[in-house]
Amino acid sequence: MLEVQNAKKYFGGVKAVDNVSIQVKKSSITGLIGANGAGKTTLFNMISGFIPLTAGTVIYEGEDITNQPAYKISTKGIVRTFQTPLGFPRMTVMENMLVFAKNRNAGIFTAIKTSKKVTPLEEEYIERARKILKDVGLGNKEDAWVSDLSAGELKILEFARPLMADPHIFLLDEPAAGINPANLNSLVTLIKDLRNKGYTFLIVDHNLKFIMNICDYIYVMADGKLIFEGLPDEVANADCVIESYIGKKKTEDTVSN
Amino acid sequence: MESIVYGIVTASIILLGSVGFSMTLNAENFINIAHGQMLLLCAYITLFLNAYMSIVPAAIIGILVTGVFGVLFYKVFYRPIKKRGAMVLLFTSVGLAYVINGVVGTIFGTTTFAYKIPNVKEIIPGMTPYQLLIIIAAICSTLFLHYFLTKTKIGKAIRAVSENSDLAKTRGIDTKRTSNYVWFIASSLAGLSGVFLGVIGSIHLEMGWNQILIILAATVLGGLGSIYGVMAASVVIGLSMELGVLMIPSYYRLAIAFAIIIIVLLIKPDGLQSLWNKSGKRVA
Amino acid sequence: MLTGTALFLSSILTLAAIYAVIALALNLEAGVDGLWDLGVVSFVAVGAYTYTMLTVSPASAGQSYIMGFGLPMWVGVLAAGIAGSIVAFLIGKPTLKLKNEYFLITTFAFAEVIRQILTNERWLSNGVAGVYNLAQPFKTYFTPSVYPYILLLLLVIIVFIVYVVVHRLTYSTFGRSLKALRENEPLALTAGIRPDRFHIRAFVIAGFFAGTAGAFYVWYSTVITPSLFTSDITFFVWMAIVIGGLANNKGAIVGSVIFVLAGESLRFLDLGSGFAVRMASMKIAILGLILIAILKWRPQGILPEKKVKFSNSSKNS
Amino acid sequence: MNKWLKLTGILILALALVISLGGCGTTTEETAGGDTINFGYSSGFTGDMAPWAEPVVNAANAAIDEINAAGGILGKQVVLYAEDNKSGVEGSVQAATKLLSVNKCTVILGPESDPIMALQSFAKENKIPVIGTQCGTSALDAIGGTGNYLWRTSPSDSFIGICEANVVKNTMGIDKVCIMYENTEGSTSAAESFTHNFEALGGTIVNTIVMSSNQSSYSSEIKKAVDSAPQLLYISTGQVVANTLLKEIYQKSIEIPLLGTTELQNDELVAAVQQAAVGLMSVRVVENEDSTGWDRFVELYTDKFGVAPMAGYYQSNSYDATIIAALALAAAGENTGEAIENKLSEVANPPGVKVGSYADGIAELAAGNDIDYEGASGPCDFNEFGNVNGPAVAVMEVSSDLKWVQTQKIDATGF
Repeated sequence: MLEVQNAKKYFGGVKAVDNVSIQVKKSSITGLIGANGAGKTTLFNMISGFIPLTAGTVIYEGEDITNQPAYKISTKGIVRTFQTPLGFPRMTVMENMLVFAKNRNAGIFTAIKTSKKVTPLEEEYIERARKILKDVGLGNKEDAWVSDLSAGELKILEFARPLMADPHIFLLDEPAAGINPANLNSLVTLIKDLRNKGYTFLIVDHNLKFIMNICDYIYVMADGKLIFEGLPDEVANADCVIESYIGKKKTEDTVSN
Repeated sequence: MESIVYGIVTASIILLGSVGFSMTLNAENFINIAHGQMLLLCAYITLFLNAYMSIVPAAIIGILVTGVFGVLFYKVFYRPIKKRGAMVLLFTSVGLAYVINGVVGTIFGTTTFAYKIPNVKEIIPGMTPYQLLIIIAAICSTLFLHYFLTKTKIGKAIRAVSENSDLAKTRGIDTKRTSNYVWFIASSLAGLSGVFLGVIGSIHLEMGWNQILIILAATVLGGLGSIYGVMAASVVIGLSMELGVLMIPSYYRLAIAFAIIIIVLLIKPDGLQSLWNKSGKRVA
Repeated sequence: MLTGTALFLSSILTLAAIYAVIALALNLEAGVDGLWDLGVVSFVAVGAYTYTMLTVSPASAGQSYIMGFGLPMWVGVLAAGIAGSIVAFLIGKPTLKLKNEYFLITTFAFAEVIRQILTNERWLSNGVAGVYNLAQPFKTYFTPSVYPYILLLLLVIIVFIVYVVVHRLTYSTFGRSLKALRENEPLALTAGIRPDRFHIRAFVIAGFFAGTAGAFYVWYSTVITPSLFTSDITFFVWMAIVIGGLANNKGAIVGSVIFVLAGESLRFLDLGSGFAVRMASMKIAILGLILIAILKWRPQGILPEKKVKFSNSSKNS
Repeated sequence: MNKWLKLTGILILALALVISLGGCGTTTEETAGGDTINFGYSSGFTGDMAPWAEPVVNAANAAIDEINAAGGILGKQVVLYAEDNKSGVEGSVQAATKLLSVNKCTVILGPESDPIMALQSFAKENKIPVIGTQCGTSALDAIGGTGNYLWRTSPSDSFIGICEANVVKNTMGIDKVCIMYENTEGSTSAAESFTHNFEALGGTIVNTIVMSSNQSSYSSEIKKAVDSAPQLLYISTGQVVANTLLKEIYQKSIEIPLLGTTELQNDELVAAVQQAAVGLMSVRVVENEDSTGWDRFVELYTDKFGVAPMAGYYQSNSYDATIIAALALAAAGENTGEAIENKLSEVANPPGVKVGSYADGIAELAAGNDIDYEGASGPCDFNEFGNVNGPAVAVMEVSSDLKWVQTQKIDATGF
């Protein structure tokens, strides 16, 4: 479904991503792990069109989408989330949902001519948004400012928003970061549910346990290179992973504390 | 050749006004429009003192008093609303600029003034001792700031605060104290610049407004808060104004400066600092 | 006293209405969309000059300006708007990719360059001397003593129209996309919103209304000179929308009225002509204090941005 | 939508109310006089013209005090309302509206070039004479005068230009002049007038350098000027630019003679630039025979404010305008703008008994005589367009002890 071939990204002399190839199969949950600075997010940014590739190709459903602008890639059904979910803070939850509805190119002149606050088309989207919000458990927050939501609610909204646009594949950047264990479980359920409905996931995370628990297939990156790939069990037991990833993580933790 | 000298003099005047502005922008993350009025304030305080003493002690006292005013204004007007974001701070500083300008106008009236200083002749074409002094002051204040911010303990603290004030707080840096230093130094430098403007030209109520625009332009052109960027920007603006006048009618002097700013920013959207600072991170 | 005050009041309200039109335009680009445009006066200037050049009679001896077609006023107003849009497009196309402060200073620089050109190019618009004694709309139908009220009425209607248009835009899908870009551009990208296209649209629409405001400004002053179009207008309108409440269209109008009223009502603070000059300075200080006070106690403006609710939308529409 | 309809309805109603109030006002306005006679003064207290503001308002107040000391006009005291026109068009409209409608002034004194041009239709429609006291713009040369409600007591740039050109070309015998002017309305108008007249007299303008306002240095501009090898530099700028410019010219030891516009003829400039002002020349309009008007005014003003007035600050023009308006009102015997308008020419122009003060004027008027006011700034005789010309010009120069002194007087009737 989504294929990255020999992707490279150099910042000046630094090889942030060096010749990485990955594959995401339809209706799968694919994980991507690695220490800070391993190049995961850079890879993510390249897939979603936020930064250009130095070399390599990104193929989505047989179409070459390399270096297409982000807004274009997202309209193809590839949605991504961000490490720190902010949403659109000074907009309500409902507005946040509606931004992702597909009618956003409604003309300016139509808008000027329309005296109704809500058009019939929007009515449909509002209904849809309500249903989604209800499903994810934000049904009572429709009119809240997003800036007033709790961190957990923000995370959930992060998932709910893209559902408005019928995405095919989610690119999740650290979904488990900053989430308490209880919420984490519901998150796992949510992702698995969505996968069962036919959605595809590519997940970047630190949290090994979370990744192992949820993913069908895992890629491991270190220093911009792909160092291992395989099923969760294989990854858990691979020496190079433990050495490079877990080892590094420990030193990092001590440094930052 | 003479034009280059003129350009350097003009650049020094812009630079002197901009370094302090750049410092507050860097440390407090907002555009302090009242900075221009600090120039005015010091020029008038010095003018007042100049009636009783000679210009040098008058200027020194004036500059120190202006520095204190800067800290005071920060404490009274800016710090209480710091949490409310750059926009509110910016327009509060506009309000403060009106207040300073209005109060000075009420006290001194609207006519133009000048310091009691001797007239001087040029020592080389385009430069009198006064202008030489301005160039020296501009270079010294830049060097001083560079040294202060990178070498001294309090300077390092200021930089830490400007990069991440929450983190700096947790590391035990007294952010209130560093802010006081920032405002004192920035306002004093503004004051110095105001006195020099009065020395080479005259003292009048519009001087603050006139200066803040070119200061803002130089700072943004330099790349927001980068001291080297501001230096480069001042030189670019100064030289382009003076050399431009050779080719284009002189009434477009100001337009040339702004045209250069437009062109540079369209080519280098992060200002001049991006020329040597690839990562886009601010330095000093 | 009362009638005289009413006349004066109507005159300054007319001015407030003109600023309100510019403020509404700026509010769309700066409040709803998050563009830090410090050059909004350039649209006003170009609009005003386009209007004047199209509607006046040809240049007489001692004057020099282009065109002078003597076209009807309404053609001039429309042309002013279009000229504003064109300038907005030309400025916006290269500059909209710049970030906040850089955009701010570039638009400011453009406004200065445009004013310098209007100041110095004599053949274009009669230079600093400007063009005098310009006509006002429907003037001939009313006696001079009533006319100020007619002009005010006309401008109130115009403000109302602009308000309706900007209001509808703000709460349309288009406006929502602009808000999304303002709040979180990367996230808006993932919603498939194309920033350059939306920004330029907002900019051009703002240019249109600010351009027409230029024509109204000429109605008010009956004179056009480059010195009318300093950045004072930009700062003024910015303060109006910040005081009124960024991204609130009613706030833009309220802010303009309050700011003009605050400034002008200080004229009634009278200590006699001997102190008049010093008082003028003191009034500036008072105005500054008012601005600081409003920002301190109402940092979101007098009318903060409204929450858009759909929960009982069927009843509300 | 209903809400909007309601809102519009309310707005229109409110406006209708205001209009009807205003409509009533117009009927009462003509007769409303009150216990005082109100004069308005509109000038730039803030902005570019601010340096002139205090001196001119002071001068008008000096005149008002004199009028009131002489018993006021028609037995009523005169009150001066001074408003800030912010040195611009927009402020001028506001200030004039306030003076007219709130303060019920019957005459507006003071506005500068741009501000007075904005009042062209305002003055005529509201029948309120506007007398500029510090505007030189040649745009006003042919649109004022009786029935047009625009006047000025400061000489037009066109007239000053003729005088300056004559002085430079014929008296000084100079052929090559370089012009340096600031690109503001006032300065441009003066420079253009000089250029036009100097060339008409056969002189050559070797270069014209236009300067932007508020620059910290004009070195490049000065260099350009000097390179054109003129015999004289003609300088037309505001105070602020003049300060910087003169200092720099001095610093460069440039020995070319300098002629400044009348506006530069003031003591603040000399005090500010000191030695750099020595030798700066300037032309001003004076009486032909030895008139006491100026000297009397100097004494009066100095007594009151502790400093001497200067020609470049237009104080005498401001003073004269106030006195003329008061005399016109007294002559008309009626406190309306229209009445003043119709008498302005009459009291200021010959024929009539020459009077030099308000007290003399009303005495002669009471005696039934026609009067001809001779003021502090000159004879103050309006031509058909409401402009004043002078019979003679004095060439002023800054002496080495930093004083403005009159070096010669030239008969201007032939210009």
